[in-house]
Amino acid sequence: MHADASPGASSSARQVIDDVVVRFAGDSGDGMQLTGDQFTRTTAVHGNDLATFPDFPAEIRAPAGTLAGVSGFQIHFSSHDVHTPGDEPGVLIAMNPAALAANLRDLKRGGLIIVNTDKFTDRDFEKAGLQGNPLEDGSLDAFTVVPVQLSVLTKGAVEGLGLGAKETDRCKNFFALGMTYWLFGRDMGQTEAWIKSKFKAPFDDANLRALHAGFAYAETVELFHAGYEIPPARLAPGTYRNITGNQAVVLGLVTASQKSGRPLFLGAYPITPASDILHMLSVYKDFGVVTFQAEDEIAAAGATLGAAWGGAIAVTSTSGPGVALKGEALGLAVMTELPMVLIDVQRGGPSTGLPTKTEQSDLHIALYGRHGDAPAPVLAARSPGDCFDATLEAVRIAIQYMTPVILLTDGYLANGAEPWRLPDVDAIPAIPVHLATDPEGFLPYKRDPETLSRPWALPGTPGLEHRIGGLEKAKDTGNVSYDGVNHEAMSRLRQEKIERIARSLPAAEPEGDPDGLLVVSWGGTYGAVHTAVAQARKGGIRCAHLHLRWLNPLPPGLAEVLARYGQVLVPELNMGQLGPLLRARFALPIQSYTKIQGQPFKVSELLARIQIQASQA
Amino acid sequence: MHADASPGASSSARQVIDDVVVRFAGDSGDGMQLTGDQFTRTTAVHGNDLATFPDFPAEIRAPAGTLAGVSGFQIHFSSHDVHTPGDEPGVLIAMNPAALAANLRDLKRGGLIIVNTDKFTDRDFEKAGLQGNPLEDGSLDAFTVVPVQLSVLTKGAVEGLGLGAKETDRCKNFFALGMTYWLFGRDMGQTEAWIKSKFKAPFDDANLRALHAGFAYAETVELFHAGYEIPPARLAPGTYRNITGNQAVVLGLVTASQKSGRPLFLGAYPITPASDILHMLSVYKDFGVVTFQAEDEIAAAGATLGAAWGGAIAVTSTSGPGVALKGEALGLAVMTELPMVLIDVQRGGPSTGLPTKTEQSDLHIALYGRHGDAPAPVLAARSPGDCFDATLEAVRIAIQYMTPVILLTDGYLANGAEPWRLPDVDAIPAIPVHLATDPEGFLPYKRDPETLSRPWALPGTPGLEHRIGGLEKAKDTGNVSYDGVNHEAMSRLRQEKIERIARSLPAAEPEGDPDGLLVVSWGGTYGAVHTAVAQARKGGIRCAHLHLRWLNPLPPGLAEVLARYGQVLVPELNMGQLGPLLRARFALPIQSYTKIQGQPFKVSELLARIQIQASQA
Amino acid sequence: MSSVEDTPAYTKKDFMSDQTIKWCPGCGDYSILSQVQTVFAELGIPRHKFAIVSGIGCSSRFPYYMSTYGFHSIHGRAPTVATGLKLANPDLSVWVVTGDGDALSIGGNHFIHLLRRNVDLQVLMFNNRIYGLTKGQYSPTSESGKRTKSSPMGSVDRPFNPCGVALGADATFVARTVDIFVKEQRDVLLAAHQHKGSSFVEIWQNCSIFNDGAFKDWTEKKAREERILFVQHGQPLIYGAKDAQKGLVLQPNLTLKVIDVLTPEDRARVLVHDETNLVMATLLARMGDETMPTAMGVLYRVAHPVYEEGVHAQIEAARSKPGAADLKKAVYGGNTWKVEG
Amino acid sequence: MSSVEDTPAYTKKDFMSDQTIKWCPGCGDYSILSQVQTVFAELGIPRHKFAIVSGIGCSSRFPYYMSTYGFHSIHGRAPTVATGLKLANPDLSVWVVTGDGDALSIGGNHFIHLLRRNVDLQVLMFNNRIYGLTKGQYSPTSESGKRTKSSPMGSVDRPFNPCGVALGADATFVARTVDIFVKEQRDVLLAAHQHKGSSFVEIWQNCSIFNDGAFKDWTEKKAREERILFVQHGQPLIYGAKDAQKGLVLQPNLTLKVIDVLTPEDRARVLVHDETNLVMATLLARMGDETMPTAMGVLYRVAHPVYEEGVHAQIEAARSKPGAADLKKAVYGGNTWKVEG
Ligand SMILES: Cc1ncc(C[n+]2csc(CCOP(=O)(O)OP(=O)(O)O)c2C)c(N)n1
Ligand SMILES: Cc1ncc(C[n+]2csc(CCOP(=O)(O)OP(=O)(O)O)c2C)c(N)n1
Ligand code: SF4
Ligand code: SF4
Ligand SMILES: [Mg+2]
Ligand SMILES: [Mg+2]
Repeated sequence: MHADASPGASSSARQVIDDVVVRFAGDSGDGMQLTGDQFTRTTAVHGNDLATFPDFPAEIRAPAGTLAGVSGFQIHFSSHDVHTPGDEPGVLIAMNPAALAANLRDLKRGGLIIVNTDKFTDRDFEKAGLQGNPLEDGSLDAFTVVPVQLSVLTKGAVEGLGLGAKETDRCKNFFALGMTYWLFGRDMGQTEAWIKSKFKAPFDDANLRALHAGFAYAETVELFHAGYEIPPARLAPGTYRNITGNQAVVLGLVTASQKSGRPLFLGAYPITPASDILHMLSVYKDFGVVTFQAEDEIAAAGATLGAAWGGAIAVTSTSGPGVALKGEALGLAVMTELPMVLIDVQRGGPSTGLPTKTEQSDLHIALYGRHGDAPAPVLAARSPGDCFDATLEAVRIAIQYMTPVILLTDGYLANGAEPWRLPDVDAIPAIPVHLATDPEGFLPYKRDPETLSRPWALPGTPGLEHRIGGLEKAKDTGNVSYDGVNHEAMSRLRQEKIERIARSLPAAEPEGDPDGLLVVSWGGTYGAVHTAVAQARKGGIRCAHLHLRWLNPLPPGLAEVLARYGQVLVPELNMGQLGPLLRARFALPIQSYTKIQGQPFKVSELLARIQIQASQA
Repeated sequence: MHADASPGASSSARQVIDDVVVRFAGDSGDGMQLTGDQFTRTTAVHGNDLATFPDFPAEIRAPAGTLAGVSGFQIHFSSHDVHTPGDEPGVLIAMNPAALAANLRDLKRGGLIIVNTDKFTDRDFEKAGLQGNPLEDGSLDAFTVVPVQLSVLTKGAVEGLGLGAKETDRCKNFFALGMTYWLFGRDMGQTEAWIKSKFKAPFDDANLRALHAGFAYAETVELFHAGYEIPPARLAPGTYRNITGNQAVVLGLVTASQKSGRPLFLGAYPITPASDILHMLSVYKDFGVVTFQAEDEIAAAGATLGAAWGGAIAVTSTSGPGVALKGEALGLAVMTELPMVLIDVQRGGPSTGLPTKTEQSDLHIALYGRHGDAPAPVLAARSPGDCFDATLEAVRIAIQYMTPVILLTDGYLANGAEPWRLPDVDAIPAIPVHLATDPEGFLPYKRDPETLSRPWALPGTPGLEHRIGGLEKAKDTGNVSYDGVNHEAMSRLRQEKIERIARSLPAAEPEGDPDGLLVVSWGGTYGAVHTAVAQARKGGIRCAHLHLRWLNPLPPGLAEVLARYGQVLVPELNMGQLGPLLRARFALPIQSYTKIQGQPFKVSELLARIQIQASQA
Repeated sequence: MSSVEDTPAYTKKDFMSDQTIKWCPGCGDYSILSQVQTVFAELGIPRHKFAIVSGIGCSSRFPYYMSTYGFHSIHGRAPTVATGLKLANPDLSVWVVTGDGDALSIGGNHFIHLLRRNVDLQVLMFNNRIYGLTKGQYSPTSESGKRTKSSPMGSVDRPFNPCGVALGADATFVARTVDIFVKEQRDVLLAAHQHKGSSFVEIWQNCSIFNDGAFKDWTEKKAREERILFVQHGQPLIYGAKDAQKGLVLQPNLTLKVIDVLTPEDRARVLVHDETNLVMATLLARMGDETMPTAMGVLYRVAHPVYEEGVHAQIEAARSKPGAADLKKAVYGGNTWKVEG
Repeated sequence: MSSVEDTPAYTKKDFMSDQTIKWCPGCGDYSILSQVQTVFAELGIPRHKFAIVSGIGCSSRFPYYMSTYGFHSIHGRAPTVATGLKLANPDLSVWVVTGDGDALSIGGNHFIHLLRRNVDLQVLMFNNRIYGLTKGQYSPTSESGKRTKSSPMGSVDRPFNPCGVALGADATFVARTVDIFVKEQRDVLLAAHQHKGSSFVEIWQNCSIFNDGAFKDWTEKKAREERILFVQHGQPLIYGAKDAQKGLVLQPNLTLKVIDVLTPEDRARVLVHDETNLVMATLLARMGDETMPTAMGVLYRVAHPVYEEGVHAQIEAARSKPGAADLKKAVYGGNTWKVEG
């Protein structure tokens, strides 16, 4: 059952439901991300499974009250497994008419809308581009609307603390948060502690008062027909934290450095939505982490390669146009066979595109965005928490195979959060590093017979002096060679080395039915596809889900798996990039299902597509 | 019959043969490119069909006498059609031991070798990395060797002109050329005129004397067992010139500018082998051509886009790593829908790779080297002369569809030459340009219903003031739009626009048998594949050849053509780029045949592969 | 350029576009926009002859708010697009709008090459000493030790002096002004426009969100007199309140010193601004430590050939040769032969 | 750095690699190579602690010919690779070898940012005023009007003054020398090595194939005395033959003038070189028209914090805090909760 806010129960009796989607929406200045974050933490501590999806404008502060300025934060929480931030919010907290107008079309019919009526003036309607008051024109008839004089009530709550008018009004998001806590019967301790730690007097007090006043108001005036109770989910036992994809990447990098015993170097130039990796990593200096804010993405990549040569776990992170600038350095990394990791937090393209929106449209450039034949491994993370594991894996492969590795995440994973069961840090296996030290028989391009990787020989090592560069290398010696036959041999060796990575990858293993329709996903769409396939199977459709972590090389056994199913569907948040690739590799009639709206798939969209596909079988 | 220099005929009786491959090889300082060029011109005037292939080292002047310093020039000429520079030279002129050693493995068994014995000293053998004198150790037994004291003889010829020792020795390539002219019974008038126009006294005289002395020496001392006669080919009637691919590109650009009435702008940064486009175009200032030598490839691309906005036929040319640097600007051109052409003269990759060698390995980056979904048309020229037509076509499509276009040539086409039947310049159709001028109803992103292209509205036009940029555009207005649904609509429009180009392309039309094996080629391998298929058919194999000019979009009817053949083979000078693409598109079991040795395909290699393939049918 | 008669009498409003402005409240970009609109209305150039090219950044949103031609291009690359445009159509009045990150971080190379070439256009660099659009990382003009999201312990980088970089790159016009200095900014914009060649204008700009008050020690009413020296060609380098004037004198060790200007003798010792002297400009550009005022106005201005004029002069020279631009001749080349049918 | 005892006594030969040198006969690169090999042997640094990073160009082939660690990277990007390397291992002696095209054309931005940051390494820029490797196009240091393959009517670009660009970018060490000036080059290389921070050395280098004799008006035996001024900190700016000495004096209009130095009074008027003064360095860097000599030697040298030291100091400070580098704490973060089995 979903939170449809059907009238009935009194405020004292809580209705038990198992799944809710709440969206907070307001101006960029209204603190919606912060409010959402607090609600998320409290929900996590309550023991629900959850997923979140922040959605904010490209402008720093778009004009107040306009559609362009609306910032949103969606949370899906449940007493069962959650894999997506939810298709349609059942509850919308709208801080002004623009927030209402921008989000209404997503709202579930019958859903609950809390609006701040203090912002429902003619001037506000005009700014939001509305003809009249939506509260009065019948356009909200399909919903349950709870009008609240948020500003006035907040003012009352914080009166006497000596706050100015602006400062007072800034507290209203806590009033709204308090109301929402009441609605879901939540303990406010976590947020109280956070406010105390975060704000100085008198703002700590003011925010606490607003929070409590909101909670009390909801209870006292019987604002809602019902309060809800979403019992904790049966998560696997363990210690949990909430984590976003960017956080998980950062922790993965720090862990990789510790587990390999090599210092971590990040070369980056700020760009949305990858910047937070640079920000968050720069606080881990106590781990010996060097973060280098370069003059541009080319310099970031060049410095990263230099650091790799120098023996660091060398990483560069970027998004969008930044990716286009790193191709030349990656090509040099391919030729010099040095280990580095490029983390591409994909965003809406092409060109500057939609900087704050999510997309999966960089698979092509990751695979093919270098001149000449320059093969490099590519993998993608599937959920915020999985970014941790994927990062560790990327570093491990880079070092083991002496190659640049491209790790794809996306805006949705980067900023979205989910509860993450903490790994046993001590149990994470070491990342073996074999530095060349013995001059006896040393050749810079002599290969390990198993992995075909060349030795990692750091400048500063006595007796291993050698020269590398971007010109074609002679086999073994690594000297410059213009010989055509050698070029062919080296090209095929570079290719073969990347293909050999597949040997250590787990075989492709679909979940679900052994025949029927196979839905193949990669990257951040994992959760939505997983959920849609599960629902489809419940609904009697024979189907299965195969999620690809590795895009290059593809996992072993994939050919057999794909051939086993009557139909293969590849949903992607792009114009179709993996689908054609699989067709190219396996010459099977694989179908693509694509969406490019800067938003993740909805489970319902996928389900509908699966149903259509299955009916055509 | 080929020029196997079988003994027999006296010097006065010329043996008539129909096909010869000659290679001149010497030190970078020996003037081999110049010698080859002169021989080519004379051969062309004689009326043979021909193709040439220069092959020079990456160093400006590698150490004299070493293998690294060998510069070669190959010419294939014939009394019938010629489509490749030839597999195996039948005649080698080797100016020193290194030139002999470097080229011997390519030589046809039984072929003729002219060597400069003055350079066959122990020191020369050492520099060339030889153990002893190849003239004496039996390693040349399979060939007819003609030893000549080139330096001594040249010295004798130019004595008394007051030249220094170094200057004297520099004339020896003309002595060698004179001998070669005698060998093939050629008129030296063309070269004599050229020497007179090019050199000042006393060097004109010296070179003329060397030339004549070489000719006379060959005749007088009965140097060769036979002189040869290769009768003119039956070329289509018309006026011909010799042309290299880079020359043809340049003339195509000048012509496109004249035919469109728009000024030509080339933004470029020097890089081998594309630099000559910049060089050669910079002399056409009288056509109003602006060549801009930018500070790097990014600036070249940016300036090109700016010039496109300003109304120029805007072109940027590059190779290798330069291509990797242009992706971001191309992405912006895709988003702003401005017409520009990127000419990529492909060279051996990845990274710095093999700068002076040829390859077809940039198809991937041309198609997919931009972040996000950024479709752009891609076409490739198939022969030096065809670079002219391909260039005109690239410009035409760029303007008609308001899109960046990528034209692929390669090092082989760029520097190789062939006789080119001159087009009737007046009859070349105009390139229609429709500049927006009417403010009434003007919208920067309103599309032509047929081509889906937006108007070209130049700054400076009264009343059309508007803003463009890299953020996603709203339909019609071109205003910035963050709307997801609009993004999807625009992404699909951009894709659809490129696909519509196919409407105006000729349908895929194989040459040869209607079933059996289809060999599909693209770009500079045209000639070799054409020849190999023709030979295979003569040899009784059922097969056909389909050459693709357009790689994106693919030509209409391709699906049907591919499906019609039992087997499809795609030979490429890369690790396999078009082959997989066709599999991806058509889900057919298409096979790749790849070579990555910095050299074109030999006809014999292709023929052998076709035979194997056919035997498996 | 078209004749004066063609040019309508504009007001500032004619240069306002219909797009909602999306800068933060209090952003210094607003006042620069207002000045530019005002100045454009005065230049006597028809609106359709203006082209504004920007890179990426808050500042680079500028073209959207001007009712002229505008190109919001790629981060750091505006100088390249502008160069191509100006080469294609020298008749346009081209203005590059950029930020400290856009021009000096990713775009540093194009910036110095533009100035070196001396393409006739204006570069307005909004220097807020921060990356605004990406939410507050330090920029190449941020002071050392600055704590930002990407430099939690303070940045280790030394900042560029933008005018110093421009002078090093042989700029022919270098000026500095401030977002809120209405009159002085106007003068500088007019002078930049008049200069033939690349005019570089550094405009101090307050980022009210991520670097609020970065310039307030100079720009607050009181501080202005004490810490700002408005330079003028041929005028002595004097600043300060009427009753407490100070002047700059050159010391034998080639450094500047501040003196109180009390007597005519004092006045006579004060250096006189020579905007054509590179050393003078270097001295002025680099003042700014605690003891010295900051120089505002046109620091450097010299005449040099203009790039696109040189390019087009060669074209004209080539065109005027007999037999020029004969397409048939070009295509046929020097060596042809006939094959008879 | 390792202690002196560890360091073997080297000769020049110890720094020669086994690779065949592929520069043209007569190329100035040979003599620079020879000098660098000689100087490296004297520095007391073990061979394996040297790393040479280059871009692309004839000059950038340099690392192959040195028996140290070497990285022949990408065109223009050597400063970035070197910065990453030095940050990863500050213990290395890092040398960037680059050309006028590599450093100042495509690599201009990294070049100025390297100097700004003041990473402790040496940049040797071989300035042959041409693109050698790509066979002779004009470079950003070619004189205006230069006719090359890409500028058949003469180039329209104005050249950079490399030392001027470096000074504009706040370089802390700027020097100039010539390929064939054996002793002076050696002194400059040693000084560059000793300087803590980024040392920029412009080395005039003859390209015997594409720009032969570009510097011969200065470097030919006779011209040297007349047209070259070797500067030395604390010494008067005097040059010329013993019997015809000339000196530089500063004029009131902030320009330099050449005077004959005949008397002690003349001598007293001559400017004394102060390598810590930016204005002095600017004056010296930019001399070179017909009437003035060209300055050689260390034009500028000032002490400034070194980038990688600042970076690692922050790391050390962070490490020394109690509870530092606790991986479990980092991974767990502040807000965790338990789910019981
Ligand atoms: C290639 C590329 N790299 C990075 C970015 C992200 N980015 C956008 S603006 C900006 C910096 C803006 O700083 P500045 O130029 O000072 O402009 P401001 O916002 O301060 O006005 C960055 C890093 C981008 N858009 N493109
Ligand atoms: C990205 C890229 N662009 C262009 C080139 C071609 N290229 C190689 S070296 C060079 C210029 C070299 O000039 P310079 O740095 O002065 O070195 P020199 O050869 O004169 O020593 C160019 C343009 C390249 N290798 N890579
Ligand atoms: S972030 Fe700063 S620079 Fe950007 S719009 Fe806001 S105040 Fe202006
Ligand atoms: S081309 Fe010039 S710089 Fe290059 S190796 Fe030859 S002489 Fe030296
Ligand atoms: Mg800024
Ligand atoms: Mg050079």
